[in-house]
Amino acid sequence: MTEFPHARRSAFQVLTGLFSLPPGARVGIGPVIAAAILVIIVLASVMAPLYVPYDPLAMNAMARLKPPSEEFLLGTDPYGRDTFSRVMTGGRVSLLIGVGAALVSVTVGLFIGLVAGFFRAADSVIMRIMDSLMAIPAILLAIALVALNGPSLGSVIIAITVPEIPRVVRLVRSVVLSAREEPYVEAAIALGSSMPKILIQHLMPNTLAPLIVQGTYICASAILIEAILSFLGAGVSTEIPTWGNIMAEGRTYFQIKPGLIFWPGLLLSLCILAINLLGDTARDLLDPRMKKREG
Amino acid sequence: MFVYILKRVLATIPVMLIVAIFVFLLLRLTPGDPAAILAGDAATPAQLDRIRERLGLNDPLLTQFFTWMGQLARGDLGVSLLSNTSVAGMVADRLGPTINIALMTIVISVALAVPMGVIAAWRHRTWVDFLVMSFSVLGFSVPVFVIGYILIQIFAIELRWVPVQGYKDPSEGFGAFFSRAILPSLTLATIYIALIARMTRASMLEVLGEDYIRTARAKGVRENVVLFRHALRNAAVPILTIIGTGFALLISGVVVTESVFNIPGIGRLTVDAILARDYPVIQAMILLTAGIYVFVNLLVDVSYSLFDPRIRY
Amino acid sequence: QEDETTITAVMHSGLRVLDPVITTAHITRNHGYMIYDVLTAVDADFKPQPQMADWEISEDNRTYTFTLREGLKFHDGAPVTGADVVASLKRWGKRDSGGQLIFDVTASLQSPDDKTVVWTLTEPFAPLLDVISKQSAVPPFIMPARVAETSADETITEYVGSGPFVFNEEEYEPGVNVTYEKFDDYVPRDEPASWMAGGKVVNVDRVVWTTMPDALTAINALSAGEIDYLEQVQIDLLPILESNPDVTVETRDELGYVTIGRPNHLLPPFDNKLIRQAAMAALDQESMLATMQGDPAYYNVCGAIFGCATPLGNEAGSEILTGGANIEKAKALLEEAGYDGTPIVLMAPTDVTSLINQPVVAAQALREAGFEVDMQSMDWQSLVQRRAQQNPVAEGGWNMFFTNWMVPEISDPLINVMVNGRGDDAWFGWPTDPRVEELRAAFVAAKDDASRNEIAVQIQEHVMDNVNYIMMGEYLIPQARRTAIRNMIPSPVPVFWNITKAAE
Amino acid sequence: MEFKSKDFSNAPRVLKIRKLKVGLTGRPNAAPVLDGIDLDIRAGETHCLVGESGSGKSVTSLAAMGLLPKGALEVQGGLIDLEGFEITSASPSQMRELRARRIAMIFQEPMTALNPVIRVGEQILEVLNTHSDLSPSEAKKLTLDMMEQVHLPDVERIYSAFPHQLSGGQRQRIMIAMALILDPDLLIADEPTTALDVTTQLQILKLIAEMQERHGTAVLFITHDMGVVAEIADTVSVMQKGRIVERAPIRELLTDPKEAYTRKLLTAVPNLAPRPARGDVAEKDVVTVQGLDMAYGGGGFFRKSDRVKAARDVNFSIPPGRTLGIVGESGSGKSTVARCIMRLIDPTAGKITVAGTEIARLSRRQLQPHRKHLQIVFQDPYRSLNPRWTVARSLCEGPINFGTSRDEAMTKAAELMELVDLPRDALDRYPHQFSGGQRQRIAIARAVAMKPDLLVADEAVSALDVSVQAQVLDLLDDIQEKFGVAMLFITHDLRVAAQICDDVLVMQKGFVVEHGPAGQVLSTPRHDYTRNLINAAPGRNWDFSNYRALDHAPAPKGAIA
Ligand SMILES: Nc1ncnc2c1ncn2[C@@H]1O[C@H](COP(=O)(O)OP(=O)(O)OP(=O)(O)O)[C@@H](O)[C@H]1O
Ligand SMILES: Nc1ncnc2c1ncn2[C@@H]1O[C@H](COP(=O)(O)OP(=O)(O)OP(=O)(O)O)[C@@H](O)[C@H]1O
Ligand SMILES: [Mg+2]
Ligand SMILES: [Mg+2]
Ligand code: NI
Repeated sequence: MTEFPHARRSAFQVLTGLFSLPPGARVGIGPVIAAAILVIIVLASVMAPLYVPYDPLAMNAMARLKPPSEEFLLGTDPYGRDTFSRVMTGGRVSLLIGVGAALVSVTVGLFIGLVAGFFRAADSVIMRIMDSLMAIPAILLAIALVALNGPSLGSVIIAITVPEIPRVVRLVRSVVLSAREEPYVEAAIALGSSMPKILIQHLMPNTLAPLIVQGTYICASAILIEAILSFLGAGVSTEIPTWGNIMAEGRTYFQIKPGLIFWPGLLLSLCILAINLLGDTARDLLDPRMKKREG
Repeated sequence: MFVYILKRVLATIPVMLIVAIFVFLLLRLTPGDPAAILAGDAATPAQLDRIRERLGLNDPLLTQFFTWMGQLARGDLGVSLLSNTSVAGMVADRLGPTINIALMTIVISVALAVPMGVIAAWRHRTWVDFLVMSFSVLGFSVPVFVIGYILIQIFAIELRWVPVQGYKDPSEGFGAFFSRAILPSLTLATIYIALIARMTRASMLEVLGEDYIRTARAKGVRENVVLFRHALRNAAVPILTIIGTGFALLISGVVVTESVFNIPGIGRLTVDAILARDYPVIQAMILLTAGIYVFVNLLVDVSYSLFDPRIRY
Repeated sequence: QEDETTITAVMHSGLRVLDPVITTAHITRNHGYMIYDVLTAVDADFKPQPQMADWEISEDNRTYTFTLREGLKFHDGAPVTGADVVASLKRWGKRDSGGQLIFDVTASLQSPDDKTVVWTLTEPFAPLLDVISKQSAVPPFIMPARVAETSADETITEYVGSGPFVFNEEEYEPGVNVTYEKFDDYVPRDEPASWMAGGKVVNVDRVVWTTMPDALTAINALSAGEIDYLEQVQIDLLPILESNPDVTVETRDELGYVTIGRPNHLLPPFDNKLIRQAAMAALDQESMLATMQGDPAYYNVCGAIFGCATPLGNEAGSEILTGGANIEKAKALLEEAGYDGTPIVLMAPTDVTSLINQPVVAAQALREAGFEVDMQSMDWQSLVQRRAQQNPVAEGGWNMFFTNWMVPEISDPLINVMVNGRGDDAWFGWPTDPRVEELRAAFVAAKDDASRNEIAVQIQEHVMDNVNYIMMGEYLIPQARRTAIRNMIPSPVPVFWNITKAAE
Repeated sequence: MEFKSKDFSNAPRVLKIRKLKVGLTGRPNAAPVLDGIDLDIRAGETHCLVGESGSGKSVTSLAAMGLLPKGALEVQGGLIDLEGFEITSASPSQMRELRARRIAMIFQEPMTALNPVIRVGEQILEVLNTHSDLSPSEAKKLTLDMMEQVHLPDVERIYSAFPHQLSGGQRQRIMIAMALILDPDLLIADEPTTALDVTTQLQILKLIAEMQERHGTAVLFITHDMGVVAEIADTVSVMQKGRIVERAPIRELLTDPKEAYTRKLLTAVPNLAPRPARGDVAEKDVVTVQGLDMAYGGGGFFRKSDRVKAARDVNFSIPPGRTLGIVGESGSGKSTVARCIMRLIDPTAGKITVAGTEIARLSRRQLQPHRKHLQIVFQDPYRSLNPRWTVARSLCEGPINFGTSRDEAMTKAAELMELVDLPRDALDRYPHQFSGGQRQRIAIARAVAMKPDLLVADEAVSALDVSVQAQVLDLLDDIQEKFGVAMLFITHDLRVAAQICDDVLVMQKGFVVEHGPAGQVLSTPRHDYTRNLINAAPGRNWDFSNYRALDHAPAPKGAIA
């Protein structure tokens, strides 16, 4: 009758906890719209190659900076490339950067954070290194990292990730440190569970909810930082369209061809808006204090 | 208290040392040749090599590192490879604009964001809350340079209220300073306001659920007293923290705003130096910004005790 | 103080290096023309003219005697003497490629008295005056002897010249602002100004150079009257300025620039002449220039490696470049050469606006012709370091990059570094090309313009065949000024003498 | 036992609540939280509101203050009349006027109820500033005066102290001063002494009575402690599930309860009379503690001086099947001793022998095999189970650690559920799906699953309602019977100690001040501190479960009151 409950099950519980509301909590229409927008943008970006009218890289010197028309839905850029095709395909890479940065920094940060929270000896060394990383301005670090590796997709993701990791580490570590004090952890010690087991089975799940929230913010800010890196000339190469470098390339045309900034900007902002809003909602729902007050 | 501050200051030494090592290694591993930019496009490889030799760039890495650390220990930031001027002097010239703009940004942000967050928390789940939160999410969603362009377009080009660009020191008249600093500050403040308002709201929401708020209401105290006297001070620590850590964001933003508004500050100096591989300048600048960040956060930590008497050092 | 006139000019780049001899950076050269003077200078007809000095040439064409004119003074008040001139020329001779050639044949360079400099050669060097009068890349600026004694590999630390403006060291912010003040004791020549020659009459009190990292901001600042002068305007942005009556847009430098592609002659596949030719055939000037500039008024399809509007300029054998892309021919050449698909590592800078487009356009064209292209983006600094690498591609080498030159910098075979064919001593790309060296030697030895022109045509034909580099055409960069700024003399170097500023 | 017996029928009515219905905001069809409450309080009367946790006592008081949590609860019917003023329809500003002047409130947690960042004097002063036009010096004088009245020492100093610098009792005095400074007609006290230890509780109760005497205030006193009720109430209302099920004068309620629910409530209250001692056991002691010392802090370089000596030279031993109780006021070091024995913290000095092994100095790894001999049950049933784990997983964790197979552990878990009287299918559920009492049973089952020789219960029933508490205590008794486990039972409640312990150890400031058989320690205490503790226990002479006075009331002589 009863099957043994596996760890997978409890992680699943947390995830569903994201979407099932605690009693008394009300989620407005906002997050629902946000989720819808995000799904549409993601789908539209992922499937872009299937429907965009032009090769986003195909240049046409004779059709530079054309205004929107039937031929070029949103006009063309200074290379005569079709803005619509570029913006839609650019979303794929921007989203990839966002998701990639979020995943990498959360995974790496989780690992380091658990180690720091667990091994008292490693803690102070790790945290000094993390403090140092935090102290170096993220943008400058990113520019230097991109200069080091060349502006490939991977190095942009790494450049965005590295400054985010300390924040994740701090988060994980603080969750671990406070969860350590919970009586159920002490009970587990009394039950003879080994430290790694306690760490992974009891403590790690606690970090999941805040990490999901943090992940959404990292995802959003990664997309933005990519744009800023492009603005400063240290972004992904122009051969790979992203919202960021489309905007950066179009920025000098802000007054004569605002569309070059407007359209990628609009999608980017909508996307970040939606991700942030979902992150906020997740936080409201996952925050145990909020739950207590409402339930 | 004094002992605490001393300990904190001492604790920054390893942090700064790690920053120094990290930055040094990162830079020297990065491709790029300051000699090439110094000599220009038509220089021949042999000429480049002679210049590299003279600049000490052909020395082993460890030698370069210890030379640099030795200089640092003597308080010498070195000389720019390109302009041959002292880095300390360059930094001194460039620090003023950035600091002034940053201060103005913080003043604007705190003055706007804290009340916004307080009211949003007070009117939790009403349209006011929605408005504040929408703004703060929006502030996170638009790239800084776009905000800058939009502000220029509206206030400098259409309305002609303020100059498009430039910087004047407050010593040349506050009006001249203010009219040029206001747009960059607003640009920078957008994201900062978003951050602080959001944190204020969250912190206030938490505090407003506390028992002593109920006590204050049970005493018949007016709502604004409840909010600003009883709640805000208790909510202050996380707000201060975010102001401190958000400072890093500010520095990142500065890099962009200084470009858009043509402000001769340290952000631009650093980016230019990175792109030109002017090692002494980059090293000094990153150490300096890291130092400022550490210092600001030290100030924030120490100031906790002003707001919360339970925190004693 | 009240009616002091100041010109605020936004220059194309920030001034960081103050030594005009050590670097070829244009902004530093421009700075040199502000505070230093030159012995002789070229006028609008490319003719050397006296500036600080008159000259006499001996019968045997081996002795040049320069006589300094009256009233020349350094900014510190000391008079300019022959010793200063000798020291300055010697230092310059160590850095400048043309100067090196002259010093190779120099017997002595002396100053018998304060006003005279005698330059004795071991054999005649016909273009001597052209070389010392050139306005780019490194003109022989005259500095005080104590400054000129600085090693040629070290930057100078004292900025005293005898030119029409005084450098204000106090207000100098490297990379951001430079301030120049009128040098009241400067005595201009009486002739009207023409390019670098003629009277340098200063009509304003101060000139401030600044940089604006953001092109749009600069345009807006000019429209709003916050600055007076914009050295370079991005063509696509001209419409913003056109409707403004207070702003005048014009082309000051009618010679303009060239953009070129440089293959690496050391590495496969571009060590193969046929494959270089295939690349040249695949590329098309018109589409590259159109992508860069947009408006045809600002570019010029031109196959002349010495520039189309220069005395030596000729377009022999350049139809392959100017007549549109010939993909068929490129494919055929590749076929013939047996191209094995070795990828072309094309270096693409991300942070230099004027160089972003070329690799992108080229990559597309080369791919169309059947090349494998590996376009690698990097910042300009990474590029300049990498282009010095002679290693194979796998060890950090490269196959091709693009760069730009001002036309005067490529206008003859002595100045144009890309026609140097001395292998490892040549410019990046390192062609070993005995034929071109032969022709260059003949050029130096040539006695008259006619034979020089003849040799230039041969060099042109040879370069088109051997593909030492790929000339991608000429383009112009317009400048913009407040209409109140008047009397700017046309010139490849933005000079600030002669200019007047009316009250707005 | 003397009860209050004043008749209030002629006193003016201060508060009148009729048919009060409170429900969840925006969900009129959900079950109401308060369903038709009627309540009258007259001037000078002390009206006690008792009932199980969650029955609606606090909500009733908040409704009277007009402080129902916005957006969560709302008045859905009925009226609340404060001396002729209708509260349910008052505007926020009218309500603000009423508060502190006419109706004031004291809350349970004195630490959290005071603003931690404002000086306590100013917090009192604020009431005057809000509601009167006194000059600053007058207001301050009045404040200091009031602080004197609540018997605060050294008022000038305390005036400018922050809450965290005061003891719990002092903080609660500040709350009382704050509530009474404007001489309100009605004082609502919501469990004002629950968080305090017995001696302080007694002082506070006396203080409230004194203030009531002096000002003629009506008091609505909320508590779940029947002893307190017996001590102070004039009238008692018993609440259950949002209704008032019985209301009677105190003597009548305690001697002749009408409602079954009231009876149940009273029966569950343990007596202060010690249980009959169990026969001696011949077996060897399960646990022996010798010279245990524990000092906290002192780890850092700078803080050698601020070490807290939480336990000093503690000695005891427990034979199998017997229970040793540790009692003492808060902070006396009870938990410290328990955590040392469990080796959750490392003792500074001393020996701990469990089942023949000396464990005080073992390393983590060496200790592991001995863990199964010792188990612990914590106070907070909400935090002692991992909220993300099913009950089954929690129950299996220990046995699996010691090599039991999964299936076997599951079978055992099912049996354990039966043992602690929970349905088998509860195994698949998560902790939040259980009540506090049920969770505590699960925690006990988890500990018992290890078949320990020693079970440590640190305040294991303190967070529970009296009725639930009785059930859990019964369960522990059963288990001890069945498995013969030795038990270390920590509590601050002497009644509980009396009911369950064979021996009692009294701690004060880390020292053991008295140690002996329960009967002896509780009826003839030798140490002053023990005597004080016993004397301070409210309603100690009343045998609640039998509705009569105690026969052998513990009446220590020489006690101070
Ligand atoms: N903010 C709220 N939102 C929704 N329901 C609430 C809220 N506060 C209390 N309740 C519900 O009202 C009921 C009565 O709660 P109340 O706090 O009055 O109980 P109590 O008798 O004071 O219990 P205790 O003795 O534990 O203090 C409970 O069922 C509780 O769940
Ligand atoms: N982790 C700790 N660090 C420093 N001091 C501590 C720590 N835990 C407890 N103390 C101090 O040790 C003393 C004894 O605390 P302990 O928790 O043992 O008391 P207790 O008798 O269990 O009290 P309570 O009845 O409130 O649970 C107290 O003064 C307390 O402040
Ligand atoms: Mg309650
Ligand atoms: Mg305890
Ligand atoms: Ni089952």
